Amino acid sequence: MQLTVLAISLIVMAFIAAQFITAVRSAPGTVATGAERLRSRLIIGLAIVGLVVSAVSLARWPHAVAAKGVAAVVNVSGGQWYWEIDTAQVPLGLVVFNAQTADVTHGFGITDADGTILVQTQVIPGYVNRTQYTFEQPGTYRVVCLEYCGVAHHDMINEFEVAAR
Amino acid sequence: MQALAASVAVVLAGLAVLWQATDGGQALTAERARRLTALRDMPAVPEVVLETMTGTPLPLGGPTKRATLVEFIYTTCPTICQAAGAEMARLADDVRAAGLDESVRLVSISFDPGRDDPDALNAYGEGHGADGALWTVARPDPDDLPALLATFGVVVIPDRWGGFTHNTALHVVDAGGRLRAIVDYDDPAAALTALHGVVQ
Amino acid sequence: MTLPRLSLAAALIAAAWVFRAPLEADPVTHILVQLPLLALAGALLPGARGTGGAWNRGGWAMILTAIFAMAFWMLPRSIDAAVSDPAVAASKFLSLPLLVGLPLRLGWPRAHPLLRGFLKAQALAMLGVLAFLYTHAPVRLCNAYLAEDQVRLGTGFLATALALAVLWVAPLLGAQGAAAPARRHRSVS
Amino acid sequence: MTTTTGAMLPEAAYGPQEGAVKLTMLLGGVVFLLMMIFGLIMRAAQGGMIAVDPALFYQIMTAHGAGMVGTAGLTGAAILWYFTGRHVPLLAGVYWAFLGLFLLGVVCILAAIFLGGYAGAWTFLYPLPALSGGLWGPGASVLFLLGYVSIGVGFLLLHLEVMRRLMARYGGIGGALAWPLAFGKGRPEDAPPPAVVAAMASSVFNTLGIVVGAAVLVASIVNLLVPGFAVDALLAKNMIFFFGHVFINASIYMAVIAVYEILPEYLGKPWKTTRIFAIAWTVVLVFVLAVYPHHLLQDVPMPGWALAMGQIVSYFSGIPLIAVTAFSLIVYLRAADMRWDMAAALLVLGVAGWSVGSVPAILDGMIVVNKVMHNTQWVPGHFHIYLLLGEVAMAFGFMAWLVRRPLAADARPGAARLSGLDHGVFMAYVAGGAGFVLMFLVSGALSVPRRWAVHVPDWFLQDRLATLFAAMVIGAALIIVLRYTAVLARRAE
Repeated sequence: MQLTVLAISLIVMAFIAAQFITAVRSAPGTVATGAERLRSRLIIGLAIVGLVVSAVSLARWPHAVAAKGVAAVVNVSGGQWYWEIDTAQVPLGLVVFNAQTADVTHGFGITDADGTILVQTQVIPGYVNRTQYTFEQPGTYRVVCLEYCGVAHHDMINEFEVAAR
Repeated sequence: MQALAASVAVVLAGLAVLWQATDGGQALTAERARRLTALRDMPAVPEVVLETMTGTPLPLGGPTKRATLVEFIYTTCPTICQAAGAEMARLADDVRAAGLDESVRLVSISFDPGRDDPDALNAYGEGHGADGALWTVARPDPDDLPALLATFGVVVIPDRWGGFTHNTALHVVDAGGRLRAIVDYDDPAAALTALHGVVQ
Repeated sequence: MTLPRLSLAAALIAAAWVFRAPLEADPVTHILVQLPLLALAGALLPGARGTGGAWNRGGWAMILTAIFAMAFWMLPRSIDAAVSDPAVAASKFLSLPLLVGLPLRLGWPRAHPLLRGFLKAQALAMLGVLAFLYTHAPVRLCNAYLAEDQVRLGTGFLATALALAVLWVAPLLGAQGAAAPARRHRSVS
Repeated sequence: MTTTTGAMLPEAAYGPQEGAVKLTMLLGGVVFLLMMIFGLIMRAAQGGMIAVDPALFYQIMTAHGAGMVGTAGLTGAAILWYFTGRHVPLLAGVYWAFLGLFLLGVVCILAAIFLGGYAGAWTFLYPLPALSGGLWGPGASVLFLLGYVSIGVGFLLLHLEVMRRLMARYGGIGGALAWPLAFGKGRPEDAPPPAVVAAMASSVFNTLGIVVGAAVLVASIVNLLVPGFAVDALLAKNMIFFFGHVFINASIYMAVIAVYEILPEYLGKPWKTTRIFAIAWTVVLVFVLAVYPHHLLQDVPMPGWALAMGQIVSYFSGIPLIAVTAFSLIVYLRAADMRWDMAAALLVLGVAGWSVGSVPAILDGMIVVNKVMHNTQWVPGHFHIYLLLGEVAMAFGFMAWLVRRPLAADARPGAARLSGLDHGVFMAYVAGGAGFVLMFLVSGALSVPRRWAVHVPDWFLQDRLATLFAAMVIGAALIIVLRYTAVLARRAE
């Protein structure tokens, strides 16, 4: 996911940068014919891409939390500067996390053993912040803090095990 | 120049008024103000005679043998007075534990004497564990009530459900009949400290 | 000119007095209706001779007077006293017209447009803060009013801020732009 | 009738307080440099090249954030003031008050951080300023927030003066935003110049941001002094990010005025207010105010519609930028016989960097992407593109223009290119900047969290390369600022 986003990003960025570079290097007096028509097409094109991407990416609400088929509900509590997880053993499959904070805002992030972020949610004081993830691989997963919360923010790390079936 | 002088004069006068109106920036609310008044002016409590839960008269105000801790209640109160009653019971225990039961008495005064007859007072007192000796529940004569509330700075307003809302607190009256301190109803430690301060 | 305004001012004060019981029964009407009514009455009073003098240049002295008087009436303590103490109640009926409404009338037109804009922005932010204070206070701020009335008052402050924002900004939108070019051309080149 | 466009006025029609603006830019340049050094220190510390105590790291981080955002705003406002002053007379005292209040705010903020130990980040996310875990007291937080209040009051005064004059001259807010042209029968030749439209739009939204900011700042201060006044954390976050988002955006939208006003001198033709330009700026005005929820995409208690709006508006905000400002510039550049100097190069870089930076921003603005990219280094990655290579480039370009050599009267067509030192400095800035932001983006894609004082060795490579690139940028920026200072000093003699 992340690397795909990086690739798409770099390609489009390079394309835009190239437009500027060629414009800067173009021979003086290159009169743009039909620039306004091109601009209209650009606006319409960008708008269509925007509508399609918005529709596709929001059709399934990304923050939806399943009510059925949940393998486990895990309660997580963050505080300066620790994570408390109410179970050390999490089953495979769809797991719902209820994240709460004892003090300031934290960022509840789960990474796999390689440190790749799988899912995250902000942990806002006074709210139960719910998110879900489907674990397909057993193993050790880490919980990190992704919202700056004070001097030991980077030390707010805990782990849990996803058990094989 | 004149404009500057006038503006400076207005600012100075304005600050003086605000300083005065807030007791030197200490009290923005009436609740805070009455607590300051108790500490600073020690107003005399009107000399009235209350009728207690056992039907016996109880003088309030003027020289007494013991310092008095006063709270205001009404027995038909559904919520906060019940909590306050529980706090008062705890405080009574604390007073005993501190060995102050000879020099201090606790009185819950009803500001609804019309409805709170001795039977109601008794029921309330027994409900919360008032023994009638260290801690008793009482009502004033309806004619004495306004002066009593005014001295303590207690404001009673009707709520939307036929009951009352009032600024609940614990009031410490010394043996000389003067109001010496007002503390939060749920802060027995502060009440105990204040009692210690007036019985010495 | 003077007489109708005077009588209107008197009528407003009279209304605020006659209906004080129902108005003061609810903090929302007490603070957001009765107090502005009294200030408005003061704004209708004719200015005394000499208020355009050097001492009132830029309107600073008068506007500061109004600000301090308003600050006094923003104290929850003053509101409580206005309900319970007849002397304070009387001073309310005097000070709001004479120390808020009238000075604002005498100072505002003389104030620099920038000061006026700043005060308007300040008023909006301040109403926002009051809205926060009255909806979030952990205790009752006025002994004379219920906690839920306090929250309603906070919401009322917010509504007032929004209404004032619309009232102040809407006339500025006016794309009288169509008429403007003539002026623009003259001054640009 | 053909030369009524304000952009073509060779010199100021009114006195735009040139001295005060030049002083501001000097100040801005120096603070930018200092804050860049702070940035370098942080990257070097993350790369394990130097040891920095986490408490100090987070203080530096707080200073870097507040300092960069504030200085971006300061330089943007100086540009806004300078060029608005070409079209309407402005009150000099207001600018001095703005500058004075800004400096007062800076003193408060620096004292709060380095004397009081405040390290609650520039976003003062409630309730972190009140719950420091023992690292700083409420006094330091209050001082920090009061610094913001002071700066906010200064900006408010500045924008009020700008809006007041523009409204009086161009017929209300709508007139200055060229609404008759955008939505009515107005003719392009009657429309206000682009600088006026941009100045009005950015002043309107920045004023709104500041009013909301003032409310949340005072609420936070009250909470610090009387902890019983608890704020709803989500509401506070909404207000803070509305304020912060609008403020940093305003700094870019103000800085782009320099592009509209200066580049025509090089392009040889005016930047015109067209119908599409007028519509674009009104759209920008609405979008800047509506898009802030894209900072809260991981705040699941938020209403879904707000987050969806954040994502959608985030994307569509790119269209006025790409299809209007960037597109027009590219068309102008193709047609123009440019004589390049540092000013022109940096201003074009500013628009390019801003446009390029919108791409990773838009991607991060999608909830599905945000779920794995939010609060990784992807975030500083994207905003450093449109700040370092956007706003700051525009500000440096404006500085270079303020001390430019007079344009040669007999410039040969196409002959004047960047040469010698200029070329080297510019290239170092671009390459250093590009490499620096690329390291952030790569780290972000590799799930490196942002705002961590301590990194694991797996991440050192990007951290160290970034430190190198940062040093390159600082070297280039140092020369730009030194040359600006030297010319100012020489002319002052």
